[in-house]
Amino acid sequence: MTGATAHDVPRPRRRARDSLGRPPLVLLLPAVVAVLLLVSPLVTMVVATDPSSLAAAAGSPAVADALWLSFITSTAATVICLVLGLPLAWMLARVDFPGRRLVRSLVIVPMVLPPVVAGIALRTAFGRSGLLGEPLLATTGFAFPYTTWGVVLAHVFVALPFVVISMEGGLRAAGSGYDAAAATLGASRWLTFRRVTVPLALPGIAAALVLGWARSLGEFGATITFNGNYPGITQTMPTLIYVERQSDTDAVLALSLIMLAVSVGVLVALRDRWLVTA
Amino acid sequence: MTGATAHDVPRPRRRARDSLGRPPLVLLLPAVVAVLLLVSPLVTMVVATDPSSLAAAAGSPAVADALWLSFITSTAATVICLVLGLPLAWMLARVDFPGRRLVRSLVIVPMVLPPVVAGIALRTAFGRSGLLGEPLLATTGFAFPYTTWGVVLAHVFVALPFVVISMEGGLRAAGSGYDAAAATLGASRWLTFRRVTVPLALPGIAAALVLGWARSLGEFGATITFNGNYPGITQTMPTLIYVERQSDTDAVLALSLIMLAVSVGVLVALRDRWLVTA
Amino acid sequence: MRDVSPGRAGGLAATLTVPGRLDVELTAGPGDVVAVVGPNGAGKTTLVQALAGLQPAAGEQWLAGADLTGVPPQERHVGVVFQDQRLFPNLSALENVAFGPRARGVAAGASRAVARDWLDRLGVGGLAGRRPGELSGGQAQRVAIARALAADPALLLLDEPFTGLDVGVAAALRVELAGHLAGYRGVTVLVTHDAIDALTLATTVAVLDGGRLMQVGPPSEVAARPRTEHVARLVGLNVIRDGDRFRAFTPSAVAVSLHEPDGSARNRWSGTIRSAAPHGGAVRLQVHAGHDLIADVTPAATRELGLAPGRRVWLSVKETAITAY
Amino acid sequence: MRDVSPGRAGGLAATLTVPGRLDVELTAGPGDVVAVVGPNGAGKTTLVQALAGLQPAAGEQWLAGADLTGVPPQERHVGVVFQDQRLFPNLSALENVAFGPRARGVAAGASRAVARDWLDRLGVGGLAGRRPGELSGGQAQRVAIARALAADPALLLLDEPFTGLDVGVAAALRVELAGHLAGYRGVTVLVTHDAIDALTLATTVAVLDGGRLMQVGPPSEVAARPRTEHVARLVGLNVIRDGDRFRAFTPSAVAVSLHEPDGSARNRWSGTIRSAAPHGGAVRLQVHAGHDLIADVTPAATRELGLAPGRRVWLSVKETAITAY
Amino acid sequence: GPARGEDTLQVLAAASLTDAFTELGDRFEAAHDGTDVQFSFGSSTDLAEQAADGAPGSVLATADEDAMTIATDAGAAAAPTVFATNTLVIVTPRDNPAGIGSLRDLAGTTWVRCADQAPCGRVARTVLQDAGISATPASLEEDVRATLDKVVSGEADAALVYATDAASAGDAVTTVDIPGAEREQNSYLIAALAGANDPELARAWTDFVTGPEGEAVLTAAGFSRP
Ligand SMILES: Nc1ncnc2c1ncn2[C@@H]1O[C@H](COP(=O)(O)OP(=O)(O)OP(=O)(O)O)[C@@H](O)[C@H]1O
Ligand SMILES: Nc1ncnc2c1ncn2[C@@H]1O[C@H](COP(=O)(O)OP(=O)(O)OP(=O)(O)O)[C@@H](O)[C@H]1O
Ligand SMILES: [Mg+2]
Ligand SMILES: [Mg+2]
Repeated sequence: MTGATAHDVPRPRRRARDSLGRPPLVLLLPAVVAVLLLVSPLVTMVVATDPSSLAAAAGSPAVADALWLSFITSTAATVICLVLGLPLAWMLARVDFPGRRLVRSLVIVPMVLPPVVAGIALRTAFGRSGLLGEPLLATTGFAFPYTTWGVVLAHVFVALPFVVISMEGGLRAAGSGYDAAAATLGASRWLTFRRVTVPLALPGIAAALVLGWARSLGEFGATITFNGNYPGITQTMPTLIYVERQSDTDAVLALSLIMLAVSVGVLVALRDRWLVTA
Repeated sequence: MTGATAHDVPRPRRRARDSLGRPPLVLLLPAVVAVLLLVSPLVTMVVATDPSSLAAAAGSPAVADALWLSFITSTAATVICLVLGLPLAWMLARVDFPGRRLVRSLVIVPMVLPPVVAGIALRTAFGRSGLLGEPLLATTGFAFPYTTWGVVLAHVFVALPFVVISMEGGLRAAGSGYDAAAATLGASRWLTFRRVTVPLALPGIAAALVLGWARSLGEFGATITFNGNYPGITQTMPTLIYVERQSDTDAVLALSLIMLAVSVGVLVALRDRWLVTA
Repeated sequence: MRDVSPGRAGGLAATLTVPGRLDVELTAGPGDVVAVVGPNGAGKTTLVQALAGLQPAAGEQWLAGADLTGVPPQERHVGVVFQDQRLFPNLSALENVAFGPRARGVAAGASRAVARDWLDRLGVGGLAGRRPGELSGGQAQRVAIARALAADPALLLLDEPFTGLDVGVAAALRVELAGHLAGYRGVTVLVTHDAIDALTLATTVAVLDGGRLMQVGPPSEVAARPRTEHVARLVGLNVIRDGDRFRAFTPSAVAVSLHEPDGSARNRWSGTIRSAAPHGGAVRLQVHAGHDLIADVTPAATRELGLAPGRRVWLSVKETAITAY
Repeated sequence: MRDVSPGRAGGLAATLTVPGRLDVELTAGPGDVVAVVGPNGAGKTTLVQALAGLQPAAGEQWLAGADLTGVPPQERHVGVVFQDQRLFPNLSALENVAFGPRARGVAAGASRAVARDWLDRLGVGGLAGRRPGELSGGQAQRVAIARALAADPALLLLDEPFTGLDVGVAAALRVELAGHLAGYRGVTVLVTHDAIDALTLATTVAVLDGGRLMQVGPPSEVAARPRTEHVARLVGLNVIRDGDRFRAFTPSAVAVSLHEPDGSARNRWSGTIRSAAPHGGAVRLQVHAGHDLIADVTPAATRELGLAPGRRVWLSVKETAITAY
Repeated sequence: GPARGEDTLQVLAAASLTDAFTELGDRFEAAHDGTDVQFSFGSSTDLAEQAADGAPGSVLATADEDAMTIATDAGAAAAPTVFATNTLVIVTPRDNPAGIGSLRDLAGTTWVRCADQAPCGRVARTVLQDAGISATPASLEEDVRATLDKVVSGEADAALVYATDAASAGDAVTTVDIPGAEREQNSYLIAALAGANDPELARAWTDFVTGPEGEAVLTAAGFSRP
């Protein structure tokens, strides 16, 4: 039997450049407007920032602390969103259980909550005198509020719905035909999930995680309401910016720019490693 | 030639119940934890709400106004996100233009901004003395701040990145083979977009719009910073809740519950019409 | 369910119903190769999918003594070559084939060795590292066959496994598969549109039409006495239905003339030539004469009579050349 | 580009190179049907995709007087039947077929009428309202063909259009297609693994192997004097390469015996039977004797000599039965 | 809660006290060797609720009485004292483009004040009522800082804010005093928290804030004596 051709076929390095011709104006134009809309405030913000306050902010240890805490907590929250959210998204996309629609609606609800209300809701549940928090404190001595764990909890609560809904969209778009093929090969649902479902939905999953990370990085209302604003423990970049705003508007812009620069750096690095290949 | 079988084949009413067996514990467990995590604060919030304040809030005309304004502005923002965001997501997913990665990173940036900072950034651009807003005011007499248009602008700025990134994930997951097929049939990119690309990525697009709508419904910081808070014009539900919070904590829970109930109602109705079929 | 004994004993016994698409009762002993033939839309793929547990179907199913009714696909020990291949796009050819053994608990190294072996046997060992998107249609088809066989299933379901393969590969693969199936104690269900497959590989031929089994029997029996137009065409026989009896004759028994034949031959038809194509040493004419008939004539006769598509001709067959059943 | 005149005049002229996969120069006049044959992985689909503008390729391409080099697919007026179908899953069969006319500016009602007509001609008119996911493989294939034809292209690219079709439908479709192509002024490129297609539908056969054109010529010429093992197998000839000359003989010219034949016949080989299958009225043996050879014997001889797979036999051919070229 | 050294003083304070308290914190640390003063700034309501919920902290300082009541009702704080008051003023951008010289001039301009639910909004409403002004603002801001912000950023022609905010904005704004505004003052309250891990230190801080040094810093920031 002949199989491979005689000569070596080189693997293409990257996908071929799109060959379907120029994008039409009716799509190009709104896309450009969208970019301008999103970018112009950022540009004017940079213009409006006093360079000296930027230098001062960049050198401040409080800023370094807050930045670090922001990244730690957002990343932790994103990991938890992945661990909890992907299974839930999978259940919503692939398993036809009774009450699925209700669960999906319940999952969306926290998205609609203004952040401060999310903080209050978290307090009623996990606060030191909350319905679940009180027994937890009584039995283990641990309470979420005013701790870094509390910050992570608040971030997860706020970001998880975005992650789940977005991941579900990705899983549905990838289709379930390959799941069936894997099943006929004897793969358990868990193996199928790991080796087939997730890799195929990877672009959507990655996008969802970026959403979740960004949402949690910018999160402020729920965090400050639920956890207060303790430097080094619960003071993330957005809460630090809130405090600075009380005294120095210039500093706010400077801090925001620093936060932006670092986040964009992280995202670009991530994209290169994870998202473009997907 | 024989084609159809002689007997009529009934179209299946709904997709067959998933037949790949019970979901594994390793996925079921985290999914249940995720649901509990998201739902328990909502339940405890309901428990903590004073029924009499609920009745009072439900009857207040200020609440009705704010609720109405919230839905109007969020829906308008979602429509704009669709009109501007879908083309941009398509460009990012399908057109290999130079600087694509940079554009994608820039689009993500506003997600990372804490909402108040987003409001400040909008002000530096579109405020009455903003870089673009000042000439706009001088030439047309129109300014965004303190108007309902300003609220919509703030919502779009905050929600658009979520919508774009999530839609891009959906478009990528749907694959581009059908686009190629449409092109060979003579379809312009615009026709292909309408008839093939978008319908195939519909689950992802719908999920993205739900995200955008919910994000903009809960949006508060950017709105109040950019537009202030005036009943009937710029006072959305979240801003009403926030100012109410300074005087009457009970009312906050009641208002939040009302907002939740209405949003869930809308989402469930939407799901039935749009999302389950996709 | 009337008779499930073969299923209980080690083979397959199934009664499957998918409303409007399938309603069959199928049994096969261990080692049997059941060729399923039938026109497009007959329900062949539906049957395969139902046997695999992918298509919800009412009824019962027994395999090698175990009741498979309601058992999810991953616990059925089936191996499926899908009509649309469904190779995992994210895995290499090797990983695709190793997937089955891995899923059944074989160690990674051993699975890869098995996979490599199967890819070699199917002539695509050199493409082990490629993703499905980087394979040609026929190469992908071979990987799909390797994947199904490597899982070492108790029930092998092959949905048109030789489509898209070039003639040489298809012939070689038939030989390869025949060798494999000879030593195989499981049950094989082979969907095919090719008479050669049905005649050379199968122990039983099952003729499906409109979701129902029209005829089941050994290949020689079905080929000699087809009961559907589809099988007649498949094996290259002319079959005419006569009440509930059938009359069959070979294409070479058909005489072709330009004018109405003399004599009393009651078996004669007038019609238009729809196509003429070389067939073995002869030329095979397809003639539309009420129903479609085929006739083999010599190349010389074709030239002399000018037997080209569109030409009106008379066909006749001697009564002695006709088998009635 | 050496000769682009046919492309300039109204036909097709293309020089296409995809590194490592394709390097061909192809010309065809208006109305020509080019059958592209070749083993799996030869580059047939790559050629089709390059002609359609979907596969980036270096080189030039002219069609009906227009330079297509670098022109995006939607402006090429091609019609493609993809090897993997690619019917739009969100549209009904009718909408799929009406898509092409619509895209070319035909009014909605007229497009649907055209689509309905094509579906009827392909025997799937009754399935117009179904989504591709609700069609069988062969039904979907027919819709895919209808979709490509309904677009009324200047260049028709058919990548294995008859795969998955049952024999009756395939035969009918060949007739239908032949009728359509007879009145068609565009160029058709037909990828096939079936000799019948190449011989009955094509005006030119192009033999592709390893990305290069090995032989181009009229079907009868290519069939009579194949220059690749693949085509030899395709048309059922034995071809032996002898330096840069070829020696061909038909399977019926091969004598099979169990013992070494007497006499001085210099054309004799010993080998093992790999398969035996009915072929026309004869039984076709595949014998592995260094290279693969085929021999046709009578069913009677098969029985008498016990010619079953695994048996060692001697093959011989008289020198007079051999064509050398 | 967060583990703190014995000499750490945790102060929960209204956001409007950020500048004054940060300064006082530095001075307190200098005067009490080895003591570390940590602040958690936020909205008075948030902080009071957090104190009531048992948030770590020794002292709570709120920008109004209602918020402090939340903490005292919950038993988290006791015996609050008023340590500063604040008077309403008009601020305009430095060049005062709308030419505002009194409350009367607000009509027809784009001006802002706090929402009625916020402490500064209650004061502003009373002051406007007393002066018989019915001009509608462009916005009812969520807090006084946001109100000031609108003028600083040039988004409003005028705003009603506290004298302390006007002072903190420095050159960026022009301040116009409101006659009779001192009758409607806003009170800042301070109280040691029941959960303080070092009550002595908490008392030292409240004494320090209400003492002469506190008075000096607070007055410099624009606050009045109660
Ligand atoms: N999802 C579906 N919903 C409704 N009808 C369907 C669906 N899938 C297939 N069918 C119909 O069921 C019948 C049997 O389809 P099946 O795919 O089993 O045919 P098949 O015998 O495999 O045909 P082919 O030779 O074309 O592959 C066909 O008429 C087909 O149109
Ligand atoms: N995306 C790709 N990247 C690299 N190599 C590829 C890619 N796609 C196809 N090939 C290789 O290019 C060669 C030609 O492939 P092509 O699909 O054109 O073959 P084909 O003649 O159509 O074969 P078949 O009869 O199996 O459909 C094959 O060896 C194949 O493995
Ligand atoms: Mg099928
Ligand atoms: Mg191909």
